[in-house]
Amino acid sequence: MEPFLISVMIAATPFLFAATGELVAERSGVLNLGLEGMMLMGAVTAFAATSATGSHLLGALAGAGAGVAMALVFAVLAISLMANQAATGLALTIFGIGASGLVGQPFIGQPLDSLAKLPVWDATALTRVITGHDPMTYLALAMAGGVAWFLYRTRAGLALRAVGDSHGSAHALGLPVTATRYAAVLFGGAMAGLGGAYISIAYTPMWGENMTAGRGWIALALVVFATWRPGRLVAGAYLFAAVTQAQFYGQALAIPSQFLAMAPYLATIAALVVISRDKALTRANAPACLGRPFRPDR
Amino acid sequence: MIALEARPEASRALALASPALAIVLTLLASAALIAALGRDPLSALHVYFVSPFLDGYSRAEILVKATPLALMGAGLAISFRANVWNIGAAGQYTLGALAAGAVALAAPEARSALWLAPYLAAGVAGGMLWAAAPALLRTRFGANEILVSLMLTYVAGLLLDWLVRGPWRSPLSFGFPQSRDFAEAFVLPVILDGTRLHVGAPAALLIAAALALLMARTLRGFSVRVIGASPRAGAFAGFGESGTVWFALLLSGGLAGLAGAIEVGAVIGKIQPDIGASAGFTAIIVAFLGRLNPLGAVLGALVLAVSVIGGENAQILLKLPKNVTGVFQGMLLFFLLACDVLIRWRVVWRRKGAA
Amino acid sequence: MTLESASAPPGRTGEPLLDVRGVSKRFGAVTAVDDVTFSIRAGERHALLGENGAGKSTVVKMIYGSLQPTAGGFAWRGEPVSIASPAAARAMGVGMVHQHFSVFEALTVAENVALALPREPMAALARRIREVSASYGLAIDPERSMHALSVGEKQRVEIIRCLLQQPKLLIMDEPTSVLTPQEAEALFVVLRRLSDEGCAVLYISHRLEEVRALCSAATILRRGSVVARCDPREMTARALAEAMIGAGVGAVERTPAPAPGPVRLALRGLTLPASDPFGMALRDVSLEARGGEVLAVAGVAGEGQSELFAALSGEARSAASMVEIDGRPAGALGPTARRLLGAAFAPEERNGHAAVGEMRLSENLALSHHAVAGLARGGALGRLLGGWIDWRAARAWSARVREAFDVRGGGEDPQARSLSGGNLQKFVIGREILREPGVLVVNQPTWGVDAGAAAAIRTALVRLARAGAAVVVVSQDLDEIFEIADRIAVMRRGALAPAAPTAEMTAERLGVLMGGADAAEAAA
Amino acid sequence: QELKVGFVYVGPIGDFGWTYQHDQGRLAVEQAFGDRVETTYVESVPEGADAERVIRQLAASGHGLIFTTSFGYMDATAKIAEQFPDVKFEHATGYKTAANLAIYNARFYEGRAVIGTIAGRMTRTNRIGYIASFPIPEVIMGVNAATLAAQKVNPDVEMTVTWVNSWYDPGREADAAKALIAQGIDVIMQHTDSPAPVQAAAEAGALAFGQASDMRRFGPEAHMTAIIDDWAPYYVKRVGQVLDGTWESTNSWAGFAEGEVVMAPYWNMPYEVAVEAADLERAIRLGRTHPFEGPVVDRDGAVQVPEGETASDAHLLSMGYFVQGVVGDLPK
Ligand SMILES: Nc1ncnc2c1ncn2[C@@H]1O[C@H](COP(=O)(O)OP(=O)(O)OP(=O)(O)O)[C@@H](O)[C@H]1O
Ligand SMILES: Nc1ncnc2c1ncn2[C@@H]1O[C@H](COP(=O)(O)OP(=O)(O)OP(=O)(O)O)[C@@H](O)[C@H]1O
Ligand SMILES: [Mg+2]
Ligand SMILES: [Mg+2]
Repeated sequence: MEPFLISVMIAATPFLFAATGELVAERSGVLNLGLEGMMLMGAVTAFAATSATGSHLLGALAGAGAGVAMALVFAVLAISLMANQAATGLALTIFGIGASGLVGQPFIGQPLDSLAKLPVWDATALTRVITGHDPMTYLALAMAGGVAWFLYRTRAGLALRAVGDSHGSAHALGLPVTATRYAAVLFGGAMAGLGGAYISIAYTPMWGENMTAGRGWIALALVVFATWRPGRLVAGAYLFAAVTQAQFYGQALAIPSQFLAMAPYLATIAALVVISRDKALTRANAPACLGRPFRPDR
Repeated sequence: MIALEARPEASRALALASPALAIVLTLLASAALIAALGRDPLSALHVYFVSPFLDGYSRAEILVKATPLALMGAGLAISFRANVWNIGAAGQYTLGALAAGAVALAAPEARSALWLAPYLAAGVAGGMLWAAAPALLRTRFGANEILVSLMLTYVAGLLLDWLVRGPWRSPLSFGFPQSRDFAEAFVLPVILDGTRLHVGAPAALLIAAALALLMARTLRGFSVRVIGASPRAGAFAGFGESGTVWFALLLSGGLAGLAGAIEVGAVIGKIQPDIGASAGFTAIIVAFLGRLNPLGAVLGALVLAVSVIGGENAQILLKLPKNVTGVFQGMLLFFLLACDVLIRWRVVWRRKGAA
Repeated sequence: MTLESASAPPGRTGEPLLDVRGVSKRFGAVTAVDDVTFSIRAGERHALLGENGAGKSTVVKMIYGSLQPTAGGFAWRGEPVSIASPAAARAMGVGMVHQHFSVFEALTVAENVALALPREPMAALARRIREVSASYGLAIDPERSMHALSVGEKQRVEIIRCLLQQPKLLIMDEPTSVLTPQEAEALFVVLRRLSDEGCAVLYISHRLEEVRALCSAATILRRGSVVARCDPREMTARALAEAMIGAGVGAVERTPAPAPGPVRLALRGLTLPASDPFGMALRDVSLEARGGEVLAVAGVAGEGQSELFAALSGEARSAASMVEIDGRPAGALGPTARRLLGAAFAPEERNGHAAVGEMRLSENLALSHHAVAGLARGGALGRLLGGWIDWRAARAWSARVREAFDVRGGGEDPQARSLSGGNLQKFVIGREILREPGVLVVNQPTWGVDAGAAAAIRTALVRLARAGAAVVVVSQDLDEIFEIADRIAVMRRGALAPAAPTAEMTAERLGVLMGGADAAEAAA
Repeated sequence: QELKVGFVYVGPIGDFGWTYQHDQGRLAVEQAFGDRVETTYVESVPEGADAERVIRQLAASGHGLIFTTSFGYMDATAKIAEQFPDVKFEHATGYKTAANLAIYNARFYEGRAVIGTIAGRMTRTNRIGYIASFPIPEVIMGVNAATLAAQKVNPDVEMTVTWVNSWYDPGREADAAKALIAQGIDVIMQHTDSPAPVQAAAEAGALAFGQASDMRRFGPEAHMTAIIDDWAPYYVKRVGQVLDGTWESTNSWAGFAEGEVVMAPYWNMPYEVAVEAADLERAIRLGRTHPFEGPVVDRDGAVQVPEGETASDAHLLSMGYFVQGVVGDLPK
């Protein structure tokens, strides 16, 4: 059980990063389907920077920076030019897969030291599970907590929620709708970049094309699953990671491995249905302006 | 400074011109990229965009490649018009191929071309079945169809994998994952000797034209447009939103299924682990390239097919890596989306201060 | 009638507060505001009048910094200022209550207020909200969620938000269109008290009686330009309206109600749960509308009228027997089937409900006429595709509507969004009336529509009724109700009080029915 | 006259596994023949409808020798070979041949037997883990070869197979490795492309073997050896034969003897174990022994290869059973 839980903690981390960032972007009213592309660019850039500088810190920062750069492209198109957000996000993913492959060519087959782990506190089973991971695992949790604090305890967070709830009203009150959305989308990009960086410098420290293998899409699903609440997002990320990990512990059963591998996807659908059934829950938390472009008259 | 100013009415001329402008801008940007990679941009553009047209076989291949893209893109165009975000055409394609494949594998002795009818119908039904799940979950529970259809794509891929490695594996394949070859009856007729151009290509064009007519002239098409623009106005008009969601998903799913059936029937001839389902994602670009118009999607499919074949030629003739093609497609979509702003907005030059 | 010259504003007190100096605003080719000049003094209650699209909202949005003038500028206490943003306006002392509320449904009252104020701990802010709401009689609980409030309460939040900033100038854009008479009275008390305290009020309303009762000065706009300045107290409402429109305003033609005809629309114990978690459930609603009469459903916004409209139009279904059209059970039918029974509907919201902005007028005509005007023909494709649409016929119909109802603007067949609100409203109502339906249900037929257009619409409604149709008008506008209704029923909390003849109703009684017990107390 | 040699790859050359190794072979051809050859590759060519066009395009654009490097290209290669009789084709891992269509493969199972021996010696828990991609004969044969070899040196050993349903997904491969280790397995082998399992093993203190190339740098303290796919000798040989006109259609299934399957240096094991492994390697190379010498008994107890016989190539190439001692699902 312990190793299972430990691997759940690790497997949940990239989801936590990417989904927390996406949650902030969506709370401001912007749907960015380009997580996968941003994560891949984050992964390749973080790998390159870490192997060039030897510093995982710089690598993670570079990964975040790459995510921001990708998010900026998205923001210009989807916010300033009011392009359809779903289509722009898909374009970002297609672009990110190609561009990361192109950029990553020289790094194939290169090893990298894994991000160092913190010491384990060997007191109880619980401490053994939750301690002893690398700093990014905790950073991801802290970011989710920080986002919760930001959204519900700070004025800027309030303004961000207001912008996602009604951009017209926010503009009439003089809240900077466009700037807020840019900031939220760029933050989402940084977090997706960190999620990708985690994969290429900590989870499996190497670079390979398309190595995020669809995790960005799962992160998107988690945001809806969490009904845009950071607390539920953390729970959802661990839950999804647990279902994913469980298939490797369930292979002794005589079930075709393909069916085990379907489980996380089917579980996501089931969770979505359960969540969506409760209209009040969705309605109270879903940003009312999600996906709708806004252009202030001046 | 440059500013945008609303047009009182969307410009019809620019609605047509914007994809062309986007293609031109993509050409310029990819020429710059190719130059940055140290290749001659002019010859690269020649390889990308001219070489696919230079011989009859390649021209036919453009159509072969474009056929499933056009079928799926036309369906998705309508679905997106209805504000129904079916991202799972790849899964529906797979199910279409599997359902059609089930028919073909059940009739190993089939001779008569009449068999094509149940074969294609099964393909359509398979795609519809897979699209029915997001339709049901959205209309019944409000579950987001983007995520449901996407998750089901993974499930479809695994289902195919299981079938082709388990129950459907051919006894003659030495354990390799592929089904028996389909009987002759299920192979769609080739219409141009010496090429792979099959009847699916003109059929796709006809279907797209019919869909364009449907959108422009029928009440059903009108209802899709109204609901896509405003579900409340649709309800007022008496067009049920659920009905439109079902229509959009079943139509796009059915067409994806048909594309899958045609592709495995016409050019693969059996079920194997890779049946080209990723075209379901490319078809999303195709739909946007075609300005969410079914006939536009045909053009979009041709552009994409040219870029894929051009990309292969670029690898062969110029040794440009495949990822360049991905970057190229991403940029094409970026520019397309950026240019669309011109349809509803006018770019004006304003003096500072007078903003 | 006395229109003063621009140089000699009448009877003003206090220091000059705001000077609007030659302000213009262009939106692309449209000049919404053209060289507008006027000034407001401290403590003054100043009206800004004009027909739909005259530019009133645009002027005040520029004063509040959410739009920037194309030319001209402002002076504040004699000093030229540029108002770069709403924050700058607020810092200067300008507060504004918008025509379309600027509230956030997902947030609490306190959070809604906090967003307009400088940073302040929530607890302290909640305390201040309670203080202000107590001292001005604007009862509101800061902890409540915005979406749970009635429209009147939402407006209170907007006002409290302004008051907490201790404004020198309070702008109100059509504040009373959503209030009961009692609520409106309470608002006037607040506004009078504010101006006594030295705060100027810039007031926009289409209800000219209200303006005459409240304001001491008025600036009248027509097509973006100032055409007159006057003291509204010295003028009749009719004279004000004529100044706005520049021509005689036709009064509503109202022939006396004929003998009651047969029941054409009936609701029998209509009960419907709210479809939206934030909506209102309908409780045992019964009503009979007879041929020949105009039946008004009065009520404050958000008391279930939208739900009632949906249940009547077929957008929401009920048990078959709960709705009857010409004696036939219709509760389980959709809008199209109800239209085929001879009913017609015009919703409140023109953009996105009654009409689709991006579509042409002919297409918008087809929205409600696809089944009833012979636009869609069966053909071989049968039911699946709904038949072929005859777009030529749709264009012809739409041209007839435009001609009959004087719908101006656009070219041959313009997109709906290029029409002004009033013109689109005329199209939306005209589209239904021209069909000569047996039953017509309209929701807020003249909301935000100027006097001229409103009179035309109301006349057409009465005329349709007199021709034998049952016309149900859902409205919050009491003037309108008294002007055209033969009987009035009041909607409150999802229930409908029995209809009473208009002659037996007074505005006060209606107000009490609309506001329930609390309003009765307030009025007492 | 320079010879144009085309390669069709199923993955990106950046997969660091199957395709990467083929591309290393291509580079070796360039190295070996310099100006006399020009090589071309097309990567990530789907095994569906696109393959035929790409292969044809290579043939039509003057390539004299074309290597198609995945099983799924078999039918397309055969079809184009028929249309271009003057072009020579080489298809990897398939079974259709023609006068201008040769087939080739590598006897990776020889390497599997070597790592099975090492694993049998090195495991302390008597449990070995196998991260497997897909249930095809190639993979099944590898599992069985390793299991039989391990059981020879350690009869108590048990082989646990985990399917990841992918040739390449570092995250899943690492997760699978961790799950195996968590279940008490202390030696990991893999038939997937990424070095993630080696990394995971290193991190968990388990032992592991690399795949396709020497992966020692990804886990120096865990990596014992690797089965290297070295296509260079074959490619160089075949290109040379085309250049000097001696190319013939053949069916090549080469292993240790031809240098196509190579063991990476031995690390992290006692000297005696390394010697035993090297001895087995030599014995196989010299044909003195075979990983599938009878008796081979499958999990159901059926004798698949009788005592005293050796499995035929045809038997190996269609292997669809697990031998006794293998734990894990196998589709029928
Ligand atoms: N953002 C905009 N873009 C283009 N035109 C606009 C815009 N806002 C307003 N207009 C135009 O400016 C004119 C003035 O509009 P405004 O909203 O100020 O009128 P109003 O006097 O407030 O009307 P109402 O009584 O209907 O509220 C209208 O004719 C409208 O067409
Ligand atoms: N963003 C915009 N882009 C283009 N035209 C606009 C815009 N905003 C307003 N308009 C024009 O201004 C007209 C009136 O604007 P406004 O919002 O004041 O409507 P209104 O008459 O007050 O109606 P409503 O009561 O529905 O708001 C619209 O019908 C439209 O033609
Ligand atoms: Mg206005
Ligand atoms: Mg208005």
